[in-house]
Amino acid sequence: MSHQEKDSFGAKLGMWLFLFTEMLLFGGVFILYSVYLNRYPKEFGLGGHQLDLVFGATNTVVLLTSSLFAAMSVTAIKRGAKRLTLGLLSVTIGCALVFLCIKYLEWSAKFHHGIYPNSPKLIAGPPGESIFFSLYYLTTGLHGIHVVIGGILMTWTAVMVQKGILNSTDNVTLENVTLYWHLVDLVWIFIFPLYYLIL
Amino acid sequence: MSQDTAIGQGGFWRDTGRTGIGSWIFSTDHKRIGLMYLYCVLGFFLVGVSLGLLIRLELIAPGPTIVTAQTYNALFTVHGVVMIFLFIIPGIPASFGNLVLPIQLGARDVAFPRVNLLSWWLYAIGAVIVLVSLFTGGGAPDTGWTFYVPFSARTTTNVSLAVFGVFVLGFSSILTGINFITTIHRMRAPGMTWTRIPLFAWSLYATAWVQVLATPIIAITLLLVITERILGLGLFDPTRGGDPVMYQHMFWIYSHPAVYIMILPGMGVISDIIPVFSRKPIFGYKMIAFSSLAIAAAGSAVWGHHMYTSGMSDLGILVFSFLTFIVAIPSAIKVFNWVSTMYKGSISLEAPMLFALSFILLFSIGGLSGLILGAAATDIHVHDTHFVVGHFHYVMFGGTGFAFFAAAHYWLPKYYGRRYKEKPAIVGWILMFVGFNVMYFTMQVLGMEGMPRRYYDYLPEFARLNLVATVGSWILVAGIIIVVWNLWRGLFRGEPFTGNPWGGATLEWSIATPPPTENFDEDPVVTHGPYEFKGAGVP
Amino acid sequence: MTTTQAVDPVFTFLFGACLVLLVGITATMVFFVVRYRRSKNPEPTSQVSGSPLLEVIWTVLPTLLVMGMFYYGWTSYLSLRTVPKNAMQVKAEARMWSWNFIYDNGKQSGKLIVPVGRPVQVNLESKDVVHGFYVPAFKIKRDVVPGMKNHVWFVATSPGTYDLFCSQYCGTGHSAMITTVEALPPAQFAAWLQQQAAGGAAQGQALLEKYGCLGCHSLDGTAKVGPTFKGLYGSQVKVHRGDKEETVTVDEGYLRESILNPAAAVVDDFPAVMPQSAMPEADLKAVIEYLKGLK
Amino acid sequence: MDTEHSEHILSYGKLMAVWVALLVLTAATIMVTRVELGVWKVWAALAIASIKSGLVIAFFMHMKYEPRLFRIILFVALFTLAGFIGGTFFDVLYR
Ligand code: HEA
Ligand code: HEA
Ligand code: HEC
Ligand code: CUA
Ligand SMILES: [Cu+2]
Repeated sequence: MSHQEKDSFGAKLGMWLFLFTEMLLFGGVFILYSVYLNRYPKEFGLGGHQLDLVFGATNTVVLLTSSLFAAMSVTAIKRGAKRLTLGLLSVTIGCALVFLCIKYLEWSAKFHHGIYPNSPKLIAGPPGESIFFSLYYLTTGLHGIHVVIGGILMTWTAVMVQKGILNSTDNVTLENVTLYWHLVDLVWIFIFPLYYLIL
Repeated sequence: MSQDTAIGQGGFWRDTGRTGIGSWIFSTDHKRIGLMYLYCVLGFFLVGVSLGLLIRLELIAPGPTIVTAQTYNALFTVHGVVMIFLFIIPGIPASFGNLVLPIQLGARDVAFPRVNLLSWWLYAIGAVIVLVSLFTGGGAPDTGWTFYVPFSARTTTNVSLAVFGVFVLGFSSILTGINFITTIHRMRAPGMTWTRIPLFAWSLYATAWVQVLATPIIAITLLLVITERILGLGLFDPTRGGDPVMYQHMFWIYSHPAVYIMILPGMGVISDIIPVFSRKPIFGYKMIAFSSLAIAAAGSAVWGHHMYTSGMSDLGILVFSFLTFIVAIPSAIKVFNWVSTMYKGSISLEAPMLFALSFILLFSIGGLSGLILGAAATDIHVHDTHFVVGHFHYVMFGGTGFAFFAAAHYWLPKYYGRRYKEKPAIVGWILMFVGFNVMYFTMQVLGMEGMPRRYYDYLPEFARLNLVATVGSWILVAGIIIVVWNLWRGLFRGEPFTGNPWGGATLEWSIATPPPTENFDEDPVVTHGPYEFKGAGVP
Repeated sequence: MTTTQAVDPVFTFLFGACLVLLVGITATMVFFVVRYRRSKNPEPTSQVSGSPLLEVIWTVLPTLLVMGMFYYGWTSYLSLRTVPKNAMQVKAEARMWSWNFIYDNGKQSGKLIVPVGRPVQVNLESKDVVHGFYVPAFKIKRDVVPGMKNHVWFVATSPGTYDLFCSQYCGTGHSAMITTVEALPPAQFAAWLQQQAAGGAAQGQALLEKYGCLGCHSLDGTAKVGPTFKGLYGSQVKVHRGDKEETVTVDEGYLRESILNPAAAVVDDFPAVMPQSAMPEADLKAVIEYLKGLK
Repeated sequence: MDTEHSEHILSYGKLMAVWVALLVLTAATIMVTRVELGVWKVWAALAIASIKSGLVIAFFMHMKYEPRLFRIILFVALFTLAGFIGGTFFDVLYR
């Protein structure tokens, strides 16, 4: 009865395969980024300087911290500390919310300055600049969607931990969800320098 | 089971005690999911071929014949989208893969049965979205299945919805891939070592990797087409600094590897059928298994050969042309090994074998014409002509399509417990084979003479050959109708099919017909390779 | 060397090699099926399941063969890319769905007129979507990509008319986006090139060509993507204006509106695909005068 | 079938240490990119980002304690992505 006892190794393998698809999904955007950076270095530079380093850096710290808590929650559940697991998960989810709020502030500031996809200002500007901001919105938007999904999944697992469905012996679902969360972090680790720093 | 109207002879059809639609669309049994895929895929195949028939009818003579230019453009677009994304990509892996793979490995189901069901649902939802897009918004998309920008960004037809449907289908494909890789790693029965895995399973393994690693790129590309249309991102819009050729790169980064998603499972089917009907071990097992992986790997690096005329750099053409020729080598190895398997065998020409043998021939014609396309100088002339159309119908229909029918004749009786009649199958096969060549070989000649593809109307000098091709399509129709009707009738009302009449040595032939829901009463222990016919209960 | 001379031998070589392989494989297969069919060979007479030597052979030989194919294809491709020094320059403008060729002295033409024996470099520019410049007779093809500078070259060795197709799918009128290459003896070509467009009717037609109208409208009564111009003036046409159906008699005002604002009134049974055109007033007048005269 | 690997539980201390390292590296990238290094700052920033992601993958994502299969397939995926980017650049750099 191979499918009745849980194969946590198989579940993790499946999760990693899924993470690869996510990596390649963002990889597609990075292909475009690298090609257009190569073509419009000056305009990308100008665009990059209009992004707010403080927002970007804060969000980096927020995400790294949330990743830490997510990782600790796995340790906690394996050690059987249910309350602690729940606490750590809540902090992780909290970080996700903080991240989204900051992202919202950042985007609305840009919108305020007339910088949004297809805005008259971008259409009038040099071609590379509109490309830069389109890529910026695309990448951070796609990443933002992943943060939202990650947050929802995290909440769902927290409920399962609460109900005891996930516990010190059966916890591969929690592990997989945190893997997903770390991937979201990983992507941001690249977005941050590419958009906020090197230009 | 005395009533001869009963579907199947028991097994998984009956043993859960549940019937009715709910026991199917919410079932996590890999066999039921496989059959649901099979019906959908076959249904879409018939939709697709009907559209193909209309295309040929329009092209029977120059000038307007049955439809307008706009309708014609929608016809080949929908024909291409249906055939590629709804028929041939899920075709063999999702239907026969699901039916056969777990049993061949000695497992009771795939690794993630519920994900498997989700994958079918995504397929159904994606298909519905694609179909809805034909009748809503600005009408059926008219971009060709390649959705090239800037045209796809500015046409007023319902491209966004169609593309979104394809996006959903991509997820279905990814989930199937993840499932199969995990299944093959984790669910093999004791004794099923890597060198005892049947070659069909090996080919699914290679396919699954392509599905997992390449499909996300088409997902993001299609998302970009949608955002381009709705938000005006301008990433491919030359007036805003975008580069239309970058779209082509992203599209083909997926869509070339996708052609190996289409053909590898077909090759796996052939590798399983030829030894059985020759009663001889497959020649060069390891080379065939390895060449599947080699095709998957090398095939991921040759996408640029679709873009020789696009204005790509000459260095790019050099590299991509070189790699394209490299991919041909593992295919050649497979062909030589298949033919050698028959040497001194005991060859029985039953329907599955006939389809398998014609696969080798048709795939070779298609593949060799692929070499003409891979060489830079010659591709320039035949690119975007009916030569290319001929090439890909040879490999897709002559290859995968014929493999699909081979698999249907070989495996389906096992799952229904009834079989088709042999004579009509052979008559149908002959008509298909003849009609196929009349139509597509003629199209290759047309391409050499310079007739561009996606042409609603053409110059009088192409009229005669187009007429021949259209007549060929009618012969092909006749064949397909006979084959499908014979299968259908046979599976539901034909002679009982039990035991191991073909004499296969893979695990699916060692269990009851039709297989019970749990496949194996107790975990099998594998003691011999998949093609050791001696002592495998072969009559 | 002409482009055809560069490409044709590659075709011969590749087709030849493929034919040999195909015949070989098919013959072997048929021979095995006949020789070892079950009625004749009820039990397999061998159980070989591999042969390292054979497998190495049929890995190495195809590798050598395909490398040869690659190399030959590549070097010949290079001659398609190496434009001879003395090549004449012509600009090709592609738009949905017509071609316009512009010569160095400003002369424009809907057909590509070239001198025999002199290489021609065609510089490709697109006004809208991707098109493809394809002349089967010279075995050349190149996409016309908006925002990108592409070119092809060829040389016509004998006078004559050769088909020129749009090879890259570009919408409803794709298959109508065809014209011809006309190769004239050099003297005749020089004379043609110097000829100035005369006034009146010839000028009207030239304008229609220049603005790409003839990609969609014919002058001879056949309906293409749009209605024909022949006999248009003074005729009655059914149009819908927004949701309203109406019948109008074609007069100057209607023509003017149709050209400057095509979406305002769309002729029944035709798609609303006509692009807006920003013609200077003088050209517009000339076009309308010309259309009036088309009986 | 592969034998079940022994479950490894990471200590909180180790995770914290990784987190501190990540923060330090983040600060380092910001610093590196504020000085004028020309094109090198792109590569420096990417190198640091790679180290950071290496840490996340190895510890937060447990890769260090997983069987070899996981590392092999991760490599396959990264290699594929690199191939896609590299192949595209054969065109765009030499056009
Ligand atoms: C099932 C799908 C499938 C398969 C398997 C293939 C296989 C191959 N294809 Fe094809 N191809 C398509 C589907 C497929 N293709 C589609 C759909 C398109 C068009 C897309 C579009 O534009 O709409 C296309 C277009 C296409 C092009 C672009 C043409 C153009 O638009 O200009 C090229 C160019 O290189 C090409 C090459 C090849 C090659 C070299 C192979 C090789 O893998 C073939 C290898 C096989 C053999 C070589 C034959 C068997 C071996 C022997 C008989 C032994 C002897 C051989 C040797 C010694 C080498 N294909
Ligand atoms: C698997 C893939 C597949 C298959 C099987 C086919 C099958 C066919 N295709 Fe396919 N075709 C494509 C994939 C495929 N095609 C793709 C991807 C394109 C490119 C699209 C693009 O350019 O964007 C294309 C383009 C294409 C063109 C080029 C259009 C152009 O460029 O202008 C043409 C033209 O002849 C054509 C014709 C046909 C025909 C006649 C068939 C036939 O095989 C059909 C013959 C069979 C029948 C007609 C049987 C019908 C039977 C019934 C209806 C009755 C059944 C009844 C019962 C069961 C009771 N196709
Ligand atoms: C993309 C194709 C296309 C091009 C290019 C094009 N037209 Fe049209 N034209 C159409 C279509 C389709 C219609 C009918 C639908 C409509 O009225 O919009 C039309 C309608 C017209 C009409 C009204 C005809 C009638 O029967 O009432 C006139 C006049 C006209 N076009 C003139 C021109 C001129 C002058 C040009 C060049 C500047 C031009 N067109 C370019 C497609 C085109
Ligand atoms: Cu222009 Cu096709
Ligand atoms: Cu390809």
